[in-house]
Parts: sequence; structure tokens; C-alpha cells
Amino acid sequence: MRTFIGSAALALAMLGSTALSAMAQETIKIGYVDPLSGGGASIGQIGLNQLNFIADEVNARGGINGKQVQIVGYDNQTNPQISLVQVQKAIDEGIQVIVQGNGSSVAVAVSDFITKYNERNPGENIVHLNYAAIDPVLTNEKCSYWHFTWDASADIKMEALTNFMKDKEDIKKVYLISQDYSFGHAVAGAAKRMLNEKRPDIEIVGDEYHPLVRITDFAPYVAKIRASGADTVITGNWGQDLALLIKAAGETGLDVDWYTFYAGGAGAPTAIKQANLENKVFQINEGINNLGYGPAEERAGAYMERFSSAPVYFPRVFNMMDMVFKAMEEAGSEDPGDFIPKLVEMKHDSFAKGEEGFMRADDHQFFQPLYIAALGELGEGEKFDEEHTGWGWKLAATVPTEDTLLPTTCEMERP
Amino acid sequence: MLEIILVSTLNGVLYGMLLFLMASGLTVIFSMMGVLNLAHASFYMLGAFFGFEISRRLGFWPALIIAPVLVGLIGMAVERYGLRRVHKHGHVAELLFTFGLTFVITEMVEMFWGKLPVDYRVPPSLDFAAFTVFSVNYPAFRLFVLLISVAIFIALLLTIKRTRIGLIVQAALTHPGMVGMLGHNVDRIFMLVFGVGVGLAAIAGVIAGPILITQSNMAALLGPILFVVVVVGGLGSLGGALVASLLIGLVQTFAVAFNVSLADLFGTSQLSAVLEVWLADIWRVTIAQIAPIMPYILLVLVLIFRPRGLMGTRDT
Amino acid sequence: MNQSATISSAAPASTRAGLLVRYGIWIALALTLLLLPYVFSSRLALSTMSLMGTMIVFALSYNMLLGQTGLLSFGHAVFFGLGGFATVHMLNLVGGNSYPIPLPLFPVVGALGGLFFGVLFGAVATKRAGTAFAMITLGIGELVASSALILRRFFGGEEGITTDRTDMLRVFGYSFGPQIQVYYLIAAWCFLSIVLMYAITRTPFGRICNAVRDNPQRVSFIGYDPSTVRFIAFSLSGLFAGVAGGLSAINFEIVNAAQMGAVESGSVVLMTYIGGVGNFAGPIIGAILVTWLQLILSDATTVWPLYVGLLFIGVVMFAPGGIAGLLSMQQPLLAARTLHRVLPYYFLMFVPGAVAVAGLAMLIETSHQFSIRAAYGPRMTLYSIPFDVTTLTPWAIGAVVFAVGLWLFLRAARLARNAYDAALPQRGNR
Amino acid sequence: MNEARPVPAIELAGVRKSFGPMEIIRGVDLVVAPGERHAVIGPNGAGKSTLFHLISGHYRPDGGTIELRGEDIAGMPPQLINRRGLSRSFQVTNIFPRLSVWENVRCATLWAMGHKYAFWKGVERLDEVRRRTEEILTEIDLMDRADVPAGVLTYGEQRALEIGLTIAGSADVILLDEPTAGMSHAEVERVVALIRKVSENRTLLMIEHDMHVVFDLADRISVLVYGQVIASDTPERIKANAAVQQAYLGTEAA
Repeated sequence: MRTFIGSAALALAMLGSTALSAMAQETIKIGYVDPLSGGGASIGQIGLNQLNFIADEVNARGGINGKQVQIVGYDNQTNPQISLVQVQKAIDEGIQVIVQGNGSSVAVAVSDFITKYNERNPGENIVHLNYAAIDPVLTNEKCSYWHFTWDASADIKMEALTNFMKDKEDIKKVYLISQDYSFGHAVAGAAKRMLNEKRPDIEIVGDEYHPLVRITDFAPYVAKIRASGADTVITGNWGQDLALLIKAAGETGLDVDWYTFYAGGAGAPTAIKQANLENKVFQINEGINNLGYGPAEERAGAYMERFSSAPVYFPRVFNMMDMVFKAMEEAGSEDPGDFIPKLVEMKHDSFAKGEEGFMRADDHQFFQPLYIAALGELGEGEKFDEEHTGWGWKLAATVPTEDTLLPTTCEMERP
Repeated sequence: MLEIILVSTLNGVLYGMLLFLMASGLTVIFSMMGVLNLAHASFYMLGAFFGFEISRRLGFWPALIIAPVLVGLIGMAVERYGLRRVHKHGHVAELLFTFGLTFVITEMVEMFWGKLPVDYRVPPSLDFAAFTVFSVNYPAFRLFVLLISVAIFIALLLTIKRTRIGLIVQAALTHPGMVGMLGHNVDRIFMLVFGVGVGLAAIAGVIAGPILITQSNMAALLGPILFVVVVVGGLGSLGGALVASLLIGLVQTFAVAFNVSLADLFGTSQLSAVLEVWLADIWRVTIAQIAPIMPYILLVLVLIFRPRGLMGTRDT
Repeated sequence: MNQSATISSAAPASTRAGLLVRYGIWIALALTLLLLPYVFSSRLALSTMSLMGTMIVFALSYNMLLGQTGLLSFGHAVFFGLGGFATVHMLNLVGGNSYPIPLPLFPVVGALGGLFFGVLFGAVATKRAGTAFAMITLGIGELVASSALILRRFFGGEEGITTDRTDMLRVFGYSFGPQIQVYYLIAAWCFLSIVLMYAITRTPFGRICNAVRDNPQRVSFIGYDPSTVRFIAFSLSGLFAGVAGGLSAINFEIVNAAQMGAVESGSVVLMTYIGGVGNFAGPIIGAILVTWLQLILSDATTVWPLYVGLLFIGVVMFAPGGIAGLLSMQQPLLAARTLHRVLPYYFLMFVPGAVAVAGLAMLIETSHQFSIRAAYGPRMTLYSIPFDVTTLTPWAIGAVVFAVGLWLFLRAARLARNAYDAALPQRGNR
Repeated sequence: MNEARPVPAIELAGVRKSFGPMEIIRGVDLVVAPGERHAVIGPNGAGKSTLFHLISGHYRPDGGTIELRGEDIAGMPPQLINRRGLSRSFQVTNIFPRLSVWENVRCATLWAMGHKYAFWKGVERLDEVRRRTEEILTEIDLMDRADVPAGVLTYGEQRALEIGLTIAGSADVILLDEPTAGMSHAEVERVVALIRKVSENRTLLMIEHDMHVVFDLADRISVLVYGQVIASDTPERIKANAAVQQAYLGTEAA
């Protein structure tokens, strides 16, 4: 029992070193709460790199409102509970802007926490900037005044994708395969609804859900797709679930068109090249490299030079930080309570091609032009390939901002 | 439908044989040393990553030899300097030691190769379609993996039946606890068996890496299933491990092929309307969706009806 | 390992002074919990302490299995998570209907949830012991965690279920919005749980648990059914894990499936064992230490889980009694007033030990920079010394520092062991 | 020879047990009267320990009946047999090594004192249990070692504790498996005295190799050879039995 006293002493010693709080106001501190430890770092680090890159750009031209910008990383281990403690840590260190993206589970937890925090601590304003979590609940049932998102939600992307597909006469039979969790269901549900509305003649020959990040061999699924006679596959898969699916399709010679959300990373381009699916895999997102837009190429080029071995980047992070800094400058304040009104309804020329997008006040979703691209041999003037495959993303269609608008059920409570 | 059955059978047997490659080493180690090596799947992962790293420098064939040997040596070092020390603290400490090892190996792999899958490719000399049925290509590499695991299975069988070490292993399988009385070189035999056991897992890693996935979570994905195999088969039974490996391989592969849900079974009746409300989420879940949890359901069922496993003879 | 003997020291009749000492510790514990927020008042400290309090209950509940009954479970987070889900659903039900139930009572719901599933899964798992039991719990853990993503209505899919703890009936005007109030709620339940779990170790059942841990076969020849003992221990342990889950649900106002997964189950094994399974206070130390590492070490290095893993292996290999075991080894010396003779040797051990750790850390960090972080260039800074990882020097220095430190440490350890043995009062041989 | 006794304490009829192809117990018949001290002797490998394992429920017999005071207990798990009043010791010391001596004995008393799985009573407050534990410890002469972990006791002390665990419950049928194995002469004397003391008012069935002990203690002796009881009688008649002399004593009586 004596060890009780020992453990209490230990706790005291540890907490002593925890209780640092610096309230330096010389800099604008932005907290980045994403996985930064272990292997998760390879994903979370990309966002941190990009934020640092943008902060250095801003600092080089004198900072924001005369203050330097500093990015502080917090490792959340993709765990919602740890995330909340890390957010608390950031707040205690005087941070008011929290950037987070990986994992809808984390995003919902963080958004919920920050909303309650602001409500329970009147006078304190914390904002959650979300660059990657796209579960539609974030901008519908669980929307918040303190949460902004720059990635198009699953519904928006599907709206744009089906608008593109509806004009393709040769699509007759569509197979849906998605990961068995909320996002996968959101994707497949939207696809069914929208295709049914826009192209009732298309037959949905398969509606498959597979467990999330657990399948190591997609051969049985590919066999099913083949047996269904589908000519087109729509999938919300990301990461290894997409790379492996395409790999298995290539191995067994399945010949269909693929419509995807995330064919840009984690080995997917490599798998596409290996399977020799030239111009058969489509991806929709807010920007690709080969759009021939000068400012973007310049900025992306500088970024890639600095982080040469990790060239992946998110155009939306540029959109996000550019807009937030603009709002801070317009408001002349770094307090979210002051700059949020400027951010709401802000119009912004998007990073990828300089076409206009806007932040919608109803749900704090950024609407922007979306680009549908297919992976294939690079053509004239197309400089950027993916994963050193020699193949790059080539524009197939542009979806203007107005074609991406969707209603929201958000009933936002504003302070 | 016929093509699905054919392809599923081939893939199921393939997956089952890979599982058995690992389960065999695990079983032998367990029988002789009384410790279930929780890090067994981690050595499989090491095999895959070593195979990847070596094959991109020296080619796949050297990797097929070098990687398992390396992993086997690491395994022997782990046994000599780790497990043997812990042995005196009892079985729980041994289990915990191998459990800690899974952490450290995973973290090391992530430290060197990251969390994203690495691009471990099928060797070009085997990158073609072995045969085509119903317009499905069956890749030659898969056939190769199948053949090699069967070959190793036969070699293992011969070793156990025909050699001195094999006799000792057999003795261990039937009379655990007797091995300690075999003489002064028992430590060396333990070390060797541990090395060979994890080496077998590493072979599985090298050959499975290109067709499955080579990533830092591969051990965590496979490990639990591996333990299901040895518990369902019966702890310490090689025959049980073989049956359970194939069973789980086939069950998992075939389950994917079926899109039947409770809703389909009951059709549209008064009863099904009531059930739908009560069962909610479960109602529309298809067998394909629950394919990955089938092994665990099997585990629970086996434990309820045959607590010692399919072919097990002893407790714990 | 004879720590259990120190707890269960069989003094047939406690003296009055002994009683005072015993209750004194509980009063000290209560006072500590009460006063901590005055010492550490930042909100981060409050969140951290709230998390630690939760983890203490969780780790102690786990030790009912591992330390008390000798059952190694790899699926304990299942009860933590299910207790949390039970609590959060009840919170939403009560909040939605404005039933007059105050928030501090809700961990009871977690307890009932944990107990219910403890009974359910225990009925299957406790048929076996040892390795098979460990594998079954692993399987149950996987089964529940995987099912959670399928049963969306109850588990809320990936994002889980959120709630608002302030919607409950208010007693004495406490809204439980501010973290400090939640801290006291958790501290109170933590105290209660510690007392109860300690009390259980001092009941006939608690003693039989220890007997089952030591020798299950013999237990059946003194009239007890070891699998019934295991079953009750499993269920009670589920109950307290459920309390911890309920506290977590109240603290974070969100519960999700990840909380029941293998990672969480693994981390409770780590914290319990590092703290020490042979001593009742061990898991408390472990929960505090590992939670702290999780939050603080992650600022210092991105490969911190590797260090925790190595620490765990180190404890398994060299200090199977955990930190509490090492501390309680000093107790006889303290009693014999010979501790001062050994302390210099401990210091002698500590210095090269720290050097060895520094060297190892250098090797780890350097190879980390060299491999996966290569994208960010070869330059790095460690111990505020900048260097280039593509040169041989940092590797050589790291290796040499580690090797020399380790060698000296092992020598010092031998000296310390001798000194310890010499300082130990002679065991009362007849 | 078979005096008409009411109900035997233990009665075995046609008990069989095989391990694989080896039949170790080949139809054993054995009767132990209440209050009797009964020894089982026989050469190594005769199946004596196996017989004990069968009676105490450690093994399940393949055939035959085992009755405890007239109730069939064949195939029951050990704890149920123990609760019916049969307790046993082990040939290889089988105690709770990490628990203190006090705790070892106390655990063995708990079921019989009716505390079962109670997790709501403070064990220190059970005065009756405390008294009983003290009594047993005094009886086996380990009171001054009460606080020591059982694992560090000397061999002789552990054997005594083994007997203590066996008698701590309320069992009135006691099975002792080679209680004096591996002991010095002085220790044997003490254990014999102890056995004599604890077997008062109890039925005792013991396996013993030391013939002095056997003939000193036993009221009756059964001789087990190759899985069968070839004789069961008073010590004097066993000594005189030709079959026994040939099968067993002949080798040792030199």
C-alpha cells in the first residue's frame, strides 16, 4: 500500500511537467491535430508539411496582421479520445485555430468537443478547420458554427460524378463496391439515388460492401464483379482498399471503367499502371496537377522541391489556409469570433485553376469547381506524373461550382 | 457461378495453405516450448518486408532464400536472448514477452517502411496468366505460391517422420513436458525449432507479400486469424492446424461469394416485417459482409461444442 | 514473486495502529484526489487527470484478471467500450426524455453494461484457462470490434455516438459542463472503485482468485470450481471496466467502436504490466505513467510507441513485478533501515542506464530520420545537437554510447544486486 | 472376512482406466470402512496414484463404480467430490506457492465453512475461519511460519502444509498420496505422528512405500499389482499372504 504514496508522487511529478502554458501572443499559433506518430505519420505528416510550407510563405511576406504564423503539431494517433485531450492541450497553449482532417470519427468528436467548449466557456472561441473528413453528417445533422470544411462531401462529389456519367451512353450496368462503414454507405447510397434519377435505364448489377481495411485479397470480389457482367464500377474505396481492388482486377484481366474518389494515393496509381488500365480509372477531386494553370504549378513546384520525396499534397489545404488568412486580415483579428463572419460567405478563386468557389453560410461547406480526371500516358504540356509511373492525371471534365450545389439539412446555431 | 466456385476454391486453398505454413511453425513451437508465439504473424510480416527489400535489390529468387534465413536467425536470437530469459517467470510472462514483441516489430517496420503499403511486385518471370477459364485469368504466381506451400508441407511431413529432430518434435507433440528430459542439447533444439518455425512464417511472408499486401498492419490483420486456426484446430495438433487452415481459408473465400441476408431468407411476410424492426442492422447484412468475422464466429462455436478444438487432445 | 504475500500478509489480528495506517492511506488518497486540481489547475491538467482516473479504474479492473486470477486477456477493452456505449445511450435516452436522473449516477449504467457482457462472454471464455483463454479473448475482442462497424444503429458506425452530459438533472446547481466538475465526478468514482476492488481482494472470493492464479488444479481439490472462480472474476472485472467506460463516455461525451479495439485492449495490458501485476497499486502507477507517455512523449518523438514497447519488453524481461514490484522490493530494506546502503548503487546504476537509453534513442531516432523521414532531408537535431544522418558519425556515436552505457549498467546492476542482498535482513529461518 | 458394516466410506467395484492402448487400472475392487486407516501398497507402476486420481475425480474412470458412503461419484469433477467430504493430498507437492502459509490453509477452509464465492464479506473478519486456520496450523506445526510464502518453505514443511490443506476442509475421508516420500527419518517420525493425529475420527486411505509406516499405521492394507487388487486384509494377514509375498514383498522383505 505504500506504493500508493509512490504513485501519487509520480503523478505529481508528471503533471508538473505537463502544466506548461505559454500564452505568447507574438505569433499566431495554429494547432494541427492529426496522426503524427508511428506509421500514421506518413499520412498525417503530409498535411503538416503543407501547413508549414504555407506558413513559411506567409511569414516571408511579413505574416498576418504583422504577426508570424506558427504551426504546432499534435499527435492524435487517429484516436478520438486522444484527439480531444490534444485539442485541450492546444487550447491551453493559447491556440484558437485547430486544423484536423484524418478520420470522420475524429472529425465528429473534435467538432462536437469544440462546439461544446465554446458554449461552455463564453468568451472563448475555437474553430475547427477540416480539410479531409467528408462524412456528410458533418455538414448536415451534426453541423456546427465552429466547423468549416474544404473537402467536398461524399454527396457533392457523387452529384458531380453522376452528372458526368449521365451523358455516357455506353454505361449500361454499374457495380457498386464500397467499404462497409458510414462513408462507404454514403457513397453507395448517393450513387444509387442519383443514377436512378438521372439515368433510370442503368442497371445496378451489384451493391457490395466489404470490411474496412481488412481485405488482403480482392480476387473473390473481382470474380463477383465479372460474373455480374458490369461495364462500370463505382467505388468510394481509398488507400489500400482501392489499390488492392484494382490490383486484383488487373491480375485477372477484368475490363471495366472505374469511377473513384481517391485513386490519387497510397499505391493506387502504381496499381493502375501495372494493371494497364489507361484512361479507364476516373477520379473526382478539387484539383489535379495537369491543368496548365500557372500560379498553381509555380506554388506546387516550390512545394515539391522542398518536400521532394513526399510530393503528395492537397490543393484544398491551400484553399483553406489562404481563405483563413484572408479572413484574419479582413477582420484585423486572429480570434475566430471575429474572423468567422468574414469567412462565412467568402468567395475564393480556388487553388487548382483560379475558378471561383465560395463558403456556404448554411453549413460552412466550401463549394468549388471539381475536376474529373483519368490516369494515363502524359500528353503535351502535362508535366506531372504520379508515383513515378510516367502516367499522370488528365482532365476529363470540369464540374463548375454551381453543378456541385446540394441542399443541406443543417440547422446551425449561431452565437 | 461455376467460375466463382472454381476461383474461390483455388483462392481458398491458397489462403488456407499460407495460413498452414504459419500455423505449423506456431504449433510445433507451442508443443515443444509451451509458449504460443503471439509474434508469429509479426515474423511473417518481417519476411514480407525483407522479401520486398531484398527482391528490389537482388531479385525475387534470392529473396525467397535470404529473407527466411534472416528472419530465422532473428528468431533464434529472440529465443536465445529473450524467451529463454523470460522462461523462468512462467508462461504468462512468455506470452507477454511475445506480445511486446509484436508491438516492437510493428513499430520498427513502421519506422523503416512507413504505414502505407510498399510496392512489392510479382517477379516478372512469373507475371503471366497460368490458365484462363471462363475468361478469368488465373495468375501464374498464385499457382506458384500454391505449389510452393504444398511442397513445403510435404517437406515438413518428411522431416517430422524421417529425421531425428522430427522424432523429437513428434515426441513433443504427443508428450509435451517430456522434451525437457531429452538431454543437454535441448536448448539448442528449442532455438532451432523457434528459428525454423518463424522462418516458415517468413517464407509465407515472402511469397504472400506480392499477392496480398505488404504493409505494417498485415501482422495485426492476420495474427488473430492465425490464433483462431490453432485454437480451432486444437492447440498442439498439426493435423488440426491443417484442417482448420483450409477450413478458414475456404470459409472466408466462399463467404464473400454469397450476398444472402436475413431479409432474403425470410422474404416478405408478416413475420419479416416484425423482425426487420427488431433486428434492424443485422437484417440486411449479407454473408459477404461478415466474411472476415466468420473465423471468430467459428471459434466461439467450436469452443461451445468442442472446447478442445477439432483435433485437440489436451487443455491449455 | 512474492508481492502478493506482502498484501496478503496474514496478520491474524490487526493492531489498532495498523488499522490507523491502513485507513490513513485511504484518507491520504482521498485528500490527494481532492487537492490535485489546486496544484494542477490548468484545463489540460484537468483533462489529463480525468483521463488518468478513467484509466486507473480500467487497469485495476484488468488486474482483477491478470494479477489476481492469473488470466491473460487480450480483449478487455470490449467491456470498457460496451460500458461506454451503455452509458452514452442511457444519457441520450434520459436527456431526450428529461428523466430526473443526475449525471453522477450514470457510471452505474456502464457497470451494468460491463457486467452483462462480462457474464455473456465470460460464459464462453472462462471454460478454458491459460493460452486458450488468451486466444479466446483475442477472438471475442476481434468479433465485437468488427461487429461494431456492422451494427450501426447501436454503435453509431465509425463516428460513434455523441451525447451531452449537461442535459441531465442538476443537483446543487452543478451542470458538469466545466472540466473541474467532471474531474471530481471521475475522482469520486475512481476512489470508490479502488476501494471496492481492493475490498474484493480481501474477501473469500478474492483469496480464492489468488489460489486459482497460483494453482488452479489444487483449487478443485479444496472444493472450488476453478472455472466458476474465473467466471465470477471475469464478470466482476467486466463490471469495473464498464465503470471506466462510463466515466470515459461522460468525460469525452463520445464513444466509438475504436474504443473496443485491439489497440485499446493492448494498451491496458501494457499499462497494467508496466505498473506491476503483483501489487494492488501497480496498475495505478502503470495507468498514470502510460497515459502520461501517450500524451507527452508523443510531443518529443514520433516513434514513441516503440519506446513504450521496448519499456514493456524490458519490464517483462528484467522486472516482472513491474514498477510497483521494484518499489515494494525496497520495503524490507526500509523496514530494516538499510536502504541507505543500497541507494548509492542505485544511483550508480541510474547514470549509465540513462546513458544507454540516450544512446538507444539516438540510434532509433537516427534510423527513423534515415528511413521513413528521408523525405525531410538528412539533417536532424537531437539533444539540441544538429547532425547529418547520412554520415556514419551519429550512428557510430549512438552505438558506442549505447554499448558502453549498457555494459556499465549491467556491471552496476550486479553490484546493486549484491548490495541489495547484503542489505536484506536475514529471512527468519528457524 | 467381510464383517457386516453399514455403509463403506469408499467402495470401488470393477473400476477400469486406460491411457491409449495401456490399461492401467484393470478392474479394481476396494472397500474402505468408515474410521479405518487403509493403506494401498504395490510396486512402482502398479497404478496407485492413478487409482487416487480416479477416486478424487482427477480422472474419469472408463468403467466400474466408485461410491463415497454409498453415493456414486465416478466421473464427478473433483470439487463436487470434495464437497461430499473427500479430500486428498498429492505425491508431488501441490500447494499455492505465492500465497503465504496462512493463506494456503485459510483458502482450504473456506468452502467447508460455507463462504463459497462470497465477494462481499471481509475475509479477515471471519473469526471462525481464523480459528480454524490457527487450529490447522498448530496441528501441522507451521504456526510460526504463517507469514512466509509457501513456495519458500523447506520440503518437509511443504509436505506438512500439503497435509494441512487436505484436512483443512470438513472432509472426513482423507486420501494421502505418499505423505512421507523423500523425507529423512526424523521427518518421517513427525509426519507419522501427524497422520495418526489427523486420522482420528476420519477415514484414511493412503499410498505409502515405507513399510514401517504402513505396518505402523494401517488397520488394513490393500495390495495393488498391475492394476488389480490382489489382496486386501489386515497387516498380519497381508504379511502372511503368499501371493503378496511373491508379487511384492518378496522383493523388499530381504
